Amino acid sequence: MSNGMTSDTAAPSPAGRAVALLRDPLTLALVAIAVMLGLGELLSPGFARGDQIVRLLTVAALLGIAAAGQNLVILAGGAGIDLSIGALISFGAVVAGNVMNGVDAAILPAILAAIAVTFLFGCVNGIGVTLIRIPPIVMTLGMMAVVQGGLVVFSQGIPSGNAAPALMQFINQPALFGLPGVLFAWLALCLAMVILLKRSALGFAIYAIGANERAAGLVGLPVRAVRILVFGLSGALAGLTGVMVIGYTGNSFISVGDQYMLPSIIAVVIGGTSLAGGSGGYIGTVAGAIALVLLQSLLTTLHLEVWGRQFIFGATLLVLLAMYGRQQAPRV
Amino acid sequence: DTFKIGLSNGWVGSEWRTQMIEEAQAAAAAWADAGTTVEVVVQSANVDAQGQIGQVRNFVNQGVDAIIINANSPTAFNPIFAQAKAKGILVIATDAEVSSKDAIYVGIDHKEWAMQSAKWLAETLHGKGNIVAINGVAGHPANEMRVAGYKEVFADYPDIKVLNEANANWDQAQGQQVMQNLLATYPDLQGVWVQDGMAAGAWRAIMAAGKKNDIAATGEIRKDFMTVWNDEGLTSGASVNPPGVMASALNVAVLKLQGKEFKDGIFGGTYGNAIYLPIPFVSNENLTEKLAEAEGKPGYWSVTATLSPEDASAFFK
Amino acid sequence: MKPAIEAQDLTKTFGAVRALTGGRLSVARGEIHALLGANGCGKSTLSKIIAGTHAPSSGLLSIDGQPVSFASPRAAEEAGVALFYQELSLIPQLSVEANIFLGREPRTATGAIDRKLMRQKTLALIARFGAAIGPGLRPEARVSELQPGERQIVEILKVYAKEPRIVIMDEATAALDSRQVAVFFDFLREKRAEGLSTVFISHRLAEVFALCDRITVMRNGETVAQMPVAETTQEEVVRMMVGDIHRPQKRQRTAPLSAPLFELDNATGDRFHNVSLRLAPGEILGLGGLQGQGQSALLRGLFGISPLRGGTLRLNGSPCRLRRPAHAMAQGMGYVSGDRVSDSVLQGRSIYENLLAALVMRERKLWLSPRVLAPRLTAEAASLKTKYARLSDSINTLSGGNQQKVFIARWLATQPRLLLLDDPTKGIDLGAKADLFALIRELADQGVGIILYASEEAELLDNCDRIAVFNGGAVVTELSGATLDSFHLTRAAFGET
Amino acid sequence: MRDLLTRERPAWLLAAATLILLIVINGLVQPGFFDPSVLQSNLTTFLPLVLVAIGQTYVILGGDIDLSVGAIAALVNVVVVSVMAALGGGHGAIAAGLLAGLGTALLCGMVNGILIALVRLQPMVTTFGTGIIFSALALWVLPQAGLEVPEAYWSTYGGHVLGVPTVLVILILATLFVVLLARRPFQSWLKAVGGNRSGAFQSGLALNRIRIKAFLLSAVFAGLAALCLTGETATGDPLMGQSLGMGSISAVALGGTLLSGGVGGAIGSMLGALLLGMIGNVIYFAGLPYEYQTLVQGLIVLAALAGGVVLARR
Ligand SMILES: Nc1ncnc2c1ncn2[C@@H]1O[C@H](COP(=O)(O)OP(=O)(O)OP(=O)(O)O)[C@@H](O)[C@H]1O
Ligand SMILES: Nc1ncnc2c1ncn2[C@@H]1O[C@H](COP(=O)(O)OP(=O)(O)OP(=O)(O)O)[C@@H](O)[C@H]1O
Ligand SMILES: [Mg+2]
Ligand SMILES: [Mg+2]
Repeated sequence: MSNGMTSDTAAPSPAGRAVALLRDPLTLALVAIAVMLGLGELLSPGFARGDQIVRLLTVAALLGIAAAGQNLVILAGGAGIDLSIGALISFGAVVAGNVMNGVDAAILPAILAAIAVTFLFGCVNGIGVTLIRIPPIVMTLGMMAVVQGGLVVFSQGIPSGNAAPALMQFINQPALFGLPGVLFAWLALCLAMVILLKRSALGFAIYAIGANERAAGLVGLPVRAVRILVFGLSGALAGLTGVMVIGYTGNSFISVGDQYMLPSIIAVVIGGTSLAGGSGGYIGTVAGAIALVLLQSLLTTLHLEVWGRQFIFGATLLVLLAMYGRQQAPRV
Repeated sequence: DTFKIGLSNGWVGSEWRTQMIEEAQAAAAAWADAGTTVEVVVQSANVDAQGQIGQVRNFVNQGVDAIIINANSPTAFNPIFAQAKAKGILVIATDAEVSSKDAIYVGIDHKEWAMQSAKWLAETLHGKGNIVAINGVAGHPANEMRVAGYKEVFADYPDIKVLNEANANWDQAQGQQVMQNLLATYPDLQGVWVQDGMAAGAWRAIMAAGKKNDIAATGEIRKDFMTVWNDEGLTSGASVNPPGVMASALNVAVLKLQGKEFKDGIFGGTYGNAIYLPIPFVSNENLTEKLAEAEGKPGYWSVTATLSPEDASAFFK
Repeated sequence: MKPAIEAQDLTKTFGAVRALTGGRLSVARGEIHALLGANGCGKSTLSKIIAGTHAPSSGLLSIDGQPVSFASPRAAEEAGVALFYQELSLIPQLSVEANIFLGREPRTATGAIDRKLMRQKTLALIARFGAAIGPGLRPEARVSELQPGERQIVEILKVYAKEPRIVIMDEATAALDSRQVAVFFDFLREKRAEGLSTVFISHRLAEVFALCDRITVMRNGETVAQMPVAETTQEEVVRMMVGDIHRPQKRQRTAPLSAPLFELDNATGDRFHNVSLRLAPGEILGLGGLQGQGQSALLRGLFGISPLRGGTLRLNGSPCRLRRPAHAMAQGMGYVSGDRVSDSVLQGRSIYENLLAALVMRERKLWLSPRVLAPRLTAEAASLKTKYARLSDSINTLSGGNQQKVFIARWLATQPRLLLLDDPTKGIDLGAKADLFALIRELADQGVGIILYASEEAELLDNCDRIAVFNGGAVVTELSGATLDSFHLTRAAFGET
Repeated sequence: MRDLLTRERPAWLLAAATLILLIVINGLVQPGFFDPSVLQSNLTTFLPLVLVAIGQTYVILGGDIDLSVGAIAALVNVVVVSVMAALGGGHGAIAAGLLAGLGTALLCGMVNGILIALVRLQPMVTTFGTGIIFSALALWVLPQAGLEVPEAYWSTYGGHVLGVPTVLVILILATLFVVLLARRPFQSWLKAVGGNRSGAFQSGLALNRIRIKAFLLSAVFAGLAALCLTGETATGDPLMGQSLGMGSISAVALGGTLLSGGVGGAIGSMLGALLLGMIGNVIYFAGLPYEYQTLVQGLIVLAALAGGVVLARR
């Protein structure tokens, strides 16, 4: 894709630090979130109410879990991107729905089954990208078609099965402090992602490979294995998202995951992870996911023509991108 | 006699479509009892209008006797249908109306479909209250006809206020999300007019907000939704767009291929080429009866209705 | 006569980094002018300002007496200025000829590229370098398929294809062998005779004194002196550049009589064949010869990057097969490449991470705690006198030389028993080089085995116990003791034994 | 042409070879495949993707990507149809409609190019964003499918020019354009910009102008595809062309162009687009049950890509 790098010259002076903070994607995303909440409350009172925010966070959690995998793939560079996430979410949802079929006791097996299958699909993506060297965008696009087709074959077009009551409760009903369980799960995932990326050897390898694949190989890092694993993890997280989605909607349908494909990329990018790989993190993606969901719901509640909503959505994306996602100028 | 009929479907995202194709295949097989072999070939994939034109071209090039299509666009097929007709191929659209004068439409009137449920909602609310509407894909013909339908009805009820209209693209999860947002912004809501494919999601949001007894909303004709509807005692009503429309179209097609002539003046609709099928309605009154019909069927099963060959022959001379 | 280049107090800041604080340069018409200084003193930055690639933060620049402010490299080119880029400006995917004429393609009447003319012109340019150019450098060859030395030559040809009046050669000889350097210098002298002005940047002082008319010395972003070559000495210049340095004495050492650490028999690989070598602990073995005779390929083969195809390798007496770098690392090997941009730098990551890289697999750490690791890494970086502000700063804030120190320190942290050095001082200044070789000797004295390939002859002669000289992918002879001198090395390099 | 014959041969040839194989198979399974009318009808189906893939190639060669081509096609389609309808449908109206359509495409390409080259936004996300905006504008111009195109327009498109099928004429002209452009320095410059952006800048190339031109080309070809779609469907539809974005990227990759930029050419992309179309055909005529159609199509595309990459590496 692009070989541009965001320039992040460290600035030791306090003034420089203030500038750096203002340019920090996370800060920007948080500011954008605050602005949208304020705007929403102003335009349609009730928008920023506590329980509404909790519901928005629930929706954001689904996107955020899916985007975690996307985040890893993008960080690992090599033009990494996973377009099969949407289809894998659908697949995970259908598999989970079939396995649990409304029975609480079968939730764990359903999760395991969904994750295992999607992990394998993800690994196939990784193998295609590393061993056969198909560009990720094409490999995962092809995988998307294969998974969608496989889903039609697997379910004969009629995905049966539905969510177990406990799972639906986990997603939709308050569990602790008025927050549904899924938010705690997301929090746990955030912690896991941050630890993985900041402290673990795998995280180090992901950044190193994203920054310079060749150099990473020369210091002995298992480049291919890591890349395959990262695609596998992306698949598994998509499968997990699928389980959550079926808990959210109650039953699965073939296209249930489609709406997550491009938003998962956008959440990562407006969260400050460079599509060139090697720089960024998950906290920004969390903020990006929240900002995106917030924007969508803000637009829903505005009394506008459809085209107007779409127009504002696209324009806001570009503005968010322009605020910090600019690439380096050739001449400095 | 042996007839070869092509079935074209441009979207595989819902069970309703699958049921539609399966019922059509079953109807074709049933003709064997009457001594007529009906061979069907199916093309079903996620394609845009242009991709679906490709499907039709393949049928034309292959030389089928008739094409039955659930078209992705009302107008984009005019030239290719003209070509098909020129080659003596019978073209019948179903589920989504097409403007071509070279095709006929056998299916429900989507405007009427929307008007029925809108009327039900208005009357359930005694002609008074705040409502919101949740629609499918903006710009999609079926969606636009439905929107026109409910607008016309609500215009007759001055005390019914449509506070907002949103699109959730015929996706349950989006329907649920949109409903959540609308519930948050409009605390004083009495009614929701929502299309099928999203209504179950919207109802889930309504139930999660603890408002299932305060709000009346349109529903779905899927068995699993009707079960919830019944168990939770919801106030709902649903116009039925039966998946059997394609089977009905197929039965009409076979009769036509057998050489029968349509009666005069049976075509109507916006484009003057439509045979509208009756639109059943599910409400709290007949819900138990419909659930009984669904006994033994899987959860995704939709209330259906098919025009039998005997019923269909009423359209012919 | 107006000077060809007159730069007055040019400054340049990148964000908070002050790369250039007082760049002054005055180059007369028809002279070869050396621009010298330690790593990171601002030579490349000054050059890029003159060539329109960077916009100066302040200062004045005149070309041929005319004040100019170039908006782009194109504008500088139109004023007759061309720059040889230290990191090269070639497009790997394009052919040699397309690169040389990029943006200035000869056209036919219809506006299409005149391929015939372009081919002719390219062949004429290549002919100028004649015998020094290998057969791989054909007009239609892709640059990505060329050897580093060949690429450097293409960049040189590209500069002259612009028919410039003023050229700046930013370390143009870094990857050239002695024969290529000789041809290149003849060429530069010829151009001088034609009235061309050349700015010559190099870390090889001998070259400078052999070639240049005047010298400008920079230090910490500032120009500190300018004088004719005839009026100064190498020692004086070095002192102006980096202050007093400790010049390494020639290594005096008798090979220890312990069991060999490393035994290689009949190794065959991508670009070498039947290579047999021995190395005892504490020994420094040099790989000599002209550029591109298989030395680097052998090192890459030994480290498992492009594994050996035949032959046997024994480490400490036990045979091993190294199929990838991780295997070699498990045997206590380390590998430092001279090509830092493509082989070493983790772009945009911190200095800390860049230092840490090799340790992760060497010690098979799953959990990386900065509190434990940072002090270790800081110590390694300090042993090479690496200059940086904070470990958390991006590696991109360091100059090339300091970056290279980081990449060497990265391997020192793994405490290797056998260190493979592939032209490790490419682009490193004299001070750093001295530090580095002092350290290498120290390691050797501690019993580490070292195999060193260096494109600069003196580096090998000063530091190695033995030198295996390569020609055409095979070892022609091994020099040691009395034969370890420039005469024998040069003779062997050309295949005579 | 020499470029094509030397280095790009493997990937390029594979697309061609696979295409020939599919044509042979199709000829076997589909009676009458080689009838001129059937060929013309197939070409009509494939042509829009072929055109979009040509434009996409230039953007990708330059190291960028354009996801907005589908939305551009939709917007051009509704603008063309609306203008023709508003002006009454005569020959003047047709000409005005075509001009308005191409003007719209140029504007869209300009917006993309400026945002990406001058404002320096990330191309993939930017064109996704502008794509949403172009779709919104298409919905604004024509909220739902409808309006008719003058018969002269679509019957010409579906018919013949000087005895040659119009679609074939368009294909030949497009090929001619591609071949001529490949001989000019512009294509080398694009490859340089995509292969090593800072090197290209240091070599004195005007990066911004070159990248913007690539986006203009991409948009114009999307616009031409829209004109074909308009001829094929004789109507306006704001939801048209949604599959063109991803389809064109697949076609470019199948045709042997590196998605990272710098290597490749538009002839390969044209073959790739034809290949994608033929795969759909063969699957249908091979009589596969419909449940398997999507799956098998995906598998064949993946296999073709994998094969192309493996061959190209030799
Ligand atoms: N793009 C940049 N961003 C930030 N700092 C830079 C940049 N380019 C150069 N620098 C810094 O500017 C200073 C001067 O660098 P420059 O490349 O001019 O040194 P040099 O004299 O050419 O060194 P060398 O001999 O290693 O090539 C260094 O400290 C370097 O880190
Ligand atoms: N692609 C090739 N095919 C065949 N012979 C080659 C090729 N590239 C180089 N050679 C030849 O092989 C011999 C060894 O060269 P090689 O470049 O491997 O040495 P090196 O020092 O290992 O390389 P480098 O300088 O790239 O690090 C040379 O005579 C060279 O001309
Ligand atoms: Mg330099
Ligand atoms: Mg070498």
